[in-house]
Amino acid sequence: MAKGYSVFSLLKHALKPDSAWPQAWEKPQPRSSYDVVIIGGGGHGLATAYYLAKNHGITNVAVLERSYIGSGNAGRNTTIIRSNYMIGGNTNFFEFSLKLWEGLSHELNYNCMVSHRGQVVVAVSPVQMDVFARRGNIMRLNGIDAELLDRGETQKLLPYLDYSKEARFPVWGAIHQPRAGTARHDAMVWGYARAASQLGVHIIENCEVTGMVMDGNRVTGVETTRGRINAGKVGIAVAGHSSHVARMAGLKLPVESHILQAFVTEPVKPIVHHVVSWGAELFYLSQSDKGGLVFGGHIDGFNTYTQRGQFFKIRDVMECAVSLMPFMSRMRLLRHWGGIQDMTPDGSPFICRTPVDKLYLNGGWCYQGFKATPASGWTFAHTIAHDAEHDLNRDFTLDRFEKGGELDEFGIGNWTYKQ
Amino acid sequence: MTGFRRLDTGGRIDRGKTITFTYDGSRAFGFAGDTLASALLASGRVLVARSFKYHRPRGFLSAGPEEPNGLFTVGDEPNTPGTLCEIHEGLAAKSQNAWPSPDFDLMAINGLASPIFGAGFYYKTFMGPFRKSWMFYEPFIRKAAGLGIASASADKTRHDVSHGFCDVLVVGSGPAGLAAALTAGRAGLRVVLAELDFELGGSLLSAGSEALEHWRKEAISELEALKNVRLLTRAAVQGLYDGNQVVVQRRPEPGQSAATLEIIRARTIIHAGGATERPLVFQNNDRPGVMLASAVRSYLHRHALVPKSQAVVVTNNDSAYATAFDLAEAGVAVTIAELRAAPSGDLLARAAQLGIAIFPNTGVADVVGDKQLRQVKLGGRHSVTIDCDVLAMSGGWSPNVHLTSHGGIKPKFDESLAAFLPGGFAAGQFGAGALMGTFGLLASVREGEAAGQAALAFLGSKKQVRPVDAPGIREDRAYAISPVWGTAGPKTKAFVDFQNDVTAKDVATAHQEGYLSVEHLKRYTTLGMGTDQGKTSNINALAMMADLRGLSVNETGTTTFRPPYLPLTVGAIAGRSVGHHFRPTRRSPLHDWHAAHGVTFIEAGLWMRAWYYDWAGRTPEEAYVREMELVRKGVGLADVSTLGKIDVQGPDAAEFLNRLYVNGFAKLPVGKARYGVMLNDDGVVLDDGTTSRISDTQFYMTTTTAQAGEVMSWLEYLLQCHWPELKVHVASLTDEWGGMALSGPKSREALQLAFPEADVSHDGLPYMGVKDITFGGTTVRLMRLSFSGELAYEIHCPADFVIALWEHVLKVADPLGIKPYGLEALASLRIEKGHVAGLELDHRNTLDDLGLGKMAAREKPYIGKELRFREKLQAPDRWSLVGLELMEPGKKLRGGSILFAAADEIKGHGRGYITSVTWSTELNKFIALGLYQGGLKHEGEEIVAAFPLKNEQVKLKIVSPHFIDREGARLHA
Amino acid sequence: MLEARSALTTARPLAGEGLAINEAGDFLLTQLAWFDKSDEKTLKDLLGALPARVGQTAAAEAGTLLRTGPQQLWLLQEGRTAALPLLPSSTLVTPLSSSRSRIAVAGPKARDVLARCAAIDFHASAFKPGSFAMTGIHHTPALIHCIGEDSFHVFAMRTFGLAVWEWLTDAATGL
Amino acid sequence: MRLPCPYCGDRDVSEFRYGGDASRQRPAHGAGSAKEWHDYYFVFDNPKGAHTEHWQHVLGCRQWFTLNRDTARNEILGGEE
Repeated sequence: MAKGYSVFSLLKHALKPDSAWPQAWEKPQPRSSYDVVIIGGGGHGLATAYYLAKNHGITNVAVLERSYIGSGNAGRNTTIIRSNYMIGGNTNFFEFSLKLWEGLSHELNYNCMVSHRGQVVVAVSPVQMDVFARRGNIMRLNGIDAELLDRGETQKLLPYLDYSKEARFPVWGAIHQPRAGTARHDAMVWGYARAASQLGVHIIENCEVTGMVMDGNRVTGVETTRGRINAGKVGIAVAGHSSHVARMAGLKLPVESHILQAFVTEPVKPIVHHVVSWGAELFYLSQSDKGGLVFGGHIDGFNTYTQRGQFFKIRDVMECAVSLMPFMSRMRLLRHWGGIQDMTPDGSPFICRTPVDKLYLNGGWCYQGFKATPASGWTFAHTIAHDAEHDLNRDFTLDRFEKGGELDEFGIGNWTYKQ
Repeated sequence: MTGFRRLDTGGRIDRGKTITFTYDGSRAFGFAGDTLASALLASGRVLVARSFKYHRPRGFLSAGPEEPNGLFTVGDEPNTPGTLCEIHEGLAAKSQNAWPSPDFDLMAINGLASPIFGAGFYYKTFMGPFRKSWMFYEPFIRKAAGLGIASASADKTRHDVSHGFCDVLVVGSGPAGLAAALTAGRAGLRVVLAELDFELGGSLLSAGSEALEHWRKEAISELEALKNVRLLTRAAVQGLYDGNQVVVQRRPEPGQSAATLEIIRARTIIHAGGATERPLVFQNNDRPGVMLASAVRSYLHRHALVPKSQAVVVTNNDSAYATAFDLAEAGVAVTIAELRAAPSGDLLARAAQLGIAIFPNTGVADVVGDKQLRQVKLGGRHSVTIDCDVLAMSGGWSPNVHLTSHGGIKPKFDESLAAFLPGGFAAGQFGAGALMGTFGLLASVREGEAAGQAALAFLGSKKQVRPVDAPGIREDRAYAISPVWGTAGPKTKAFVDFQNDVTAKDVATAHQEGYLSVEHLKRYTTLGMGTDQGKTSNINALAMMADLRGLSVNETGTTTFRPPYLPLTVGAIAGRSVGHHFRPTRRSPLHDWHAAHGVTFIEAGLWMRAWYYDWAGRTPEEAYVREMELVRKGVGLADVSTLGKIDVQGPDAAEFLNRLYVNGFAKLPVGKARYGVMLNDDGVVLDDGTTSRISDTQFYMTTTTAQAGEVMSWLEYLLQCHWPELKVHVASLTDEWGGMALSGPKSREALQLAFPEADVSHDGLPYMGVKDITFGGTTVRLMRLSFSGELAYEIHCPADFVIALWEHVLKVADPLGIKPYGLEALASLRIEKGHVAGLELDHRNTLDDLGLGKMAAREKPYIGKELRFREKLQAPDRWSLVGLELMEPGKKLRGGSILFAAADEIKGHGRGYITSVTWSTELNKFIALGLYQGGLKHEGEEIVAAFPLKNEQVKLKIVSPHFIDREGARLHA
Repeated sequence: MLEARSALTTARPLAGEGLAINEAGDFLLTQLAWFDKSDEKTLKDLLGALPARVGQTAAAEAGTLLRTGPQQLWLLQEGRTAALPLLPSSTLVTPLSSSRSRIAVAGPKARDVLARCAAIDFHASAFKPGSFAMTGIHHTPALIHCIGEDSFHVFAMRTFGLAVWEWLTDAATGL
Repeated sequence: MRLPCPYCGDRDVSEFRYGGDASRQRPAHGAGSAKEWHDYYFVFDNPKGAHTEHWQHVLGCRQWFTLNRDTARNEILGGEE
């Protein structure tokens, strides 16, 4: 039966009810060794494996996932994609990622529902309008779409915000990136898994890495709950558990794990047609295609590996929701959950070699792991294949702090819980 | 129309109080004690909604919070379950997701295309033919999705949040909950009993037994008499959080709107939240009239509603026999389809007594009736078709382990009970009753009492407590179950999740396509993602997946249970912290004066600051120029009370400041102030401000307004965590002292007029001099500091007297033309002088970037010294502070512009950017501060500022940031 | 003499059924701090009393002493004319009279109103006259002092005084 | 979550400010190489388990204190002054 996904293949299967669709991705037993082992079956790990096979012809690759693929942050985020970055090392990386997102459904033959509905970040003071102007100008100077909106234009685009005298932080205007938007997170994970599997990559679920096999300062394999697996090269892509896994190779990282909570309401008819973010406090919201309003805010602010947050922070986010969009007050929350964010002192990630030979690190994603997934996979695959950073991720190195090369995107200062 | 009819007697309703409401615009009636569900059923209406995806006709499945189908828009709130909505005069309920009406819904055609619309269909299509084709399909899909319609208008409902504390919180008021509350209450502990329903009693309310009703009334009246016990009805325990903290949503009385959320910290918690009945999965099990057996029993005993004449009960466990018996006793012809060989105990004999026919090893093969159940086709050992008005089904019971799982303790599957039980409890938490798989009433009472005793022991209460007397029933009926996880094979129309239209076939599809984990199953099929969050669907579906994978249900595990237990409005959680009250407003002690004298305020962080004054102009642009001219030529007065102010006292105060600031403070003479910059440990600028020495062991430190809180905690952190050997105390004075800046060539004259007795001459109060005087009965601190670059002073005094002092200065200096000036002018004056402020101190810039490298002491160690010299922080091409003059008069100079060398191509990241812009009254042109690659090495060069957002480019010249009075003559006048 | 002005000049007192919220503005507040145990002993001898633990108060001839930290206390004097008592040279003195707005919340509903404003156990058995709690009201630091069976003084930060007043009176409308 | 302030007793976590990993050895003032300050300031154990950390009761008595907490379960393992 048809392996490719399309409306025609759908019709063929509908007409023959008992015809079976093939497995989306194979479930092989792990081999004893691979050229490359990727630890972590989230979006970044699977994308890396796909681009290793697609761009570099390296297909003797295994992705080891301790639970089910997409069980970490890939399955627990607010699905926003954007490329409004201002700092040298970040701008082109995130724009390259957004470009990959644009063609991803075609690339993977899997509908990732990439919705370019636009993101609007609302400014609450004249000073903030200047800060947004600098960001917008840098975007335009790098061929990225951006426009500055005054209060009137913002109200036309987002009529449901609070423009009344009651508003504690009045709307002064906004910066708008029309190409930004949302994508279906699970579809991206399953899409990359299916495409990588079709190219020969082994995706091994329920296989937790418990230790590194070392030969002097070189990694030669990993110990797992399903036995030892040797590897020519090992890539770490476990986000919130970066410190936990890196420690197995004797490495300490500039990373602290924090809880970032996300929320979804009951499904209602379309009411919010953009991704809306706020300048008064970190708050962002969009409406999923099923009708639920998906939103989130700042991290809880202390180290934790629990995927559950504190109620005072939930209240903060709800207060932001209602104060920015008064109609949200009557929306019923169905569910709130948390992802473990690998926060870094300057808010920017690591895609780089490590002091341990043949061991590579992809982590430090703070809030922006989801939108970075395609470019992260692309550049991490390049870094592993060539044992050298790609031009796009040359600034994302572990030693940047020693050299004073922080990439402080938001100018908040160097405490991980202030990011 | 078959379905239900109201009995003449019985039920927990007040037949004397008829209530009228409207349903889809037409008038409808019920009694006090009816829910929207029971009132609609009483009026013969069984079809009340259309399903989410296939728009199939649907009726009520349950009588409680687990209801997946009967959702209504009540007032302007969509998705309100009819089973929880108590009717009241004036209630306006509307059906949802059907057009023109549930009875006749045009969208029902979706059902025809269901073979295509199976699980995950939208992942396989809507991708072509172009890269961005999804943007064409998406609007249609979004319009079809969503249940209710949400109004975009502001919600005026008043919500409030309160904080509660107690010794013992009991969740649920069934037999176990009441027994636990009695035990703890009798010991005099502070008890809170939270019940979701509008009546206490849980399963007792539909037990239909005088003896149990007597026991329930006795227990409740004793609890009501105990002052240390709080009984909360309409109280849903929505979430369990770390530290034995729960969130309880108190629904309002019917007809009222104000709801409160109570955050309760309980020293111990007794979970007695009961269990929810599971449906069975068979072809067309979603037809209106097919309901949970316990729901049918509840409608009978609570609302005096019975099936018109005939009912069929299909079950795989003993509990549904109670429903069959009660219906028979109420005159309904009952048939039982028993999926097992036989029930246990005396149930067969009792059924025979009541003339109930039983078909063993038999289930439901199909249901006849499109918009409403008319017949049931039984299959298995017996194949027979039976006319009936209601089909009551029971697939067993699932304990409500949501709350006990919120804390990260996964539930465990008990094979014999075919149910997930709590996987354990955090310290100080206990469980009792149906939640623990104890389905007998007597056993629940005993277990509830034992849990109460355990809580007393945990709290160390030595009180002897009277035992709870048992209810007057002989003994519990047995509960046995042999789960048959759905008799349907991969037939298309056997529903697992009623609300999201997920069928048994979808579970099979997910398995076949490799979406094996329960989380993949849920996300691929949208199982359990509706407003009921899978309360009646998750266990059936994952048990089916376990069968298909050949694993035990325990190995398969459950999806993660997440708060809230029931859908909870965002407004209920936000409470009163919205709109004007979103964040507290911080006001200067001079606020009231400004408000009365033609000021326009502007938000600055939490502060409300005086932005500009009417005397100077109607707009900020117009006003700040005049205010600047006033200060440059005459004398102006500005409110600087928002500055961070810190009292630093102790024998080691000088050493402490020496460690903080890059420049030396140890030898600062008493009566002098010094401008200081402090770095973070990483060598980047943290904050700046002037610090004055008041005595040998006391300093008066000021910080920027924005960083005051940050710096205060930083000082306390260093002293208490790392340098306890330093004898220093710090105390915030930001609220204690108010302050004003008296600036301009005539400022000394004005100061002399204000304080005739004080020597404020050039020598009496030299540049950076500080002098405390007594004036008008209070201390006044005169400081010769200048932020504007003019001859200027700051006058600080205790906040109580700052308005009086401000008015005094304005009055005596009136002949000199003194007027107030605001934040905009304050900022412009400091730009002309080249002083850095908030926009330049943004944690990316080093001392050298800001042209302050010379301030740093060579030998003396200071915080950040070691990391300040990191390679890239000392690179020659770093972006550092420059002054900029606009070379093209008439053009606009904008903050946020990107700077390029004249020869550069205008693209990429440029060589810097503009931080602050102002019109310069002195130079009669627009000027700005900015950061530029290589900084003042390029002084005199012409460069370009690009603002592509408005397609603008202007020519600028790089100059020293000290635009005016570079030698500081005015300061030292 | 310069006229003193409160941050709550524009605040309207609330006189509801079972609840009264008014400004109790006439007081003098001074923070006294020390370094080691001997300093503390000397201060205690001079004042005649000194609360042993943080959160406790003590009556002294000079006024009410509230122990606000391991090495510091508040001297609270009613009225505006009282003078500072004789103090040891080792005691650090920081006048704070202008730094707080004092709001009186009294009546049978006082504890319910406060329960809507701070995450503190205001049950009669847990918060008795003579004790105080330093906590947060509407994201701002506040000291709540129980001075009678159902009578409290809330010391709000002066610059947040009106905001805390509005927050308290708004909470009262719900009851 | 409730934190045990050594002076005010158990209070909601919302009354506190986090000060990060307290097991890191801060070099003495004026001492320590750039490498030692880098390792102190930028690199973390970030354990999944027992973690010693600084907290300040910023809305209350403003005292900083050290706390042991299990980061895998948010369980307070005991505090110290």
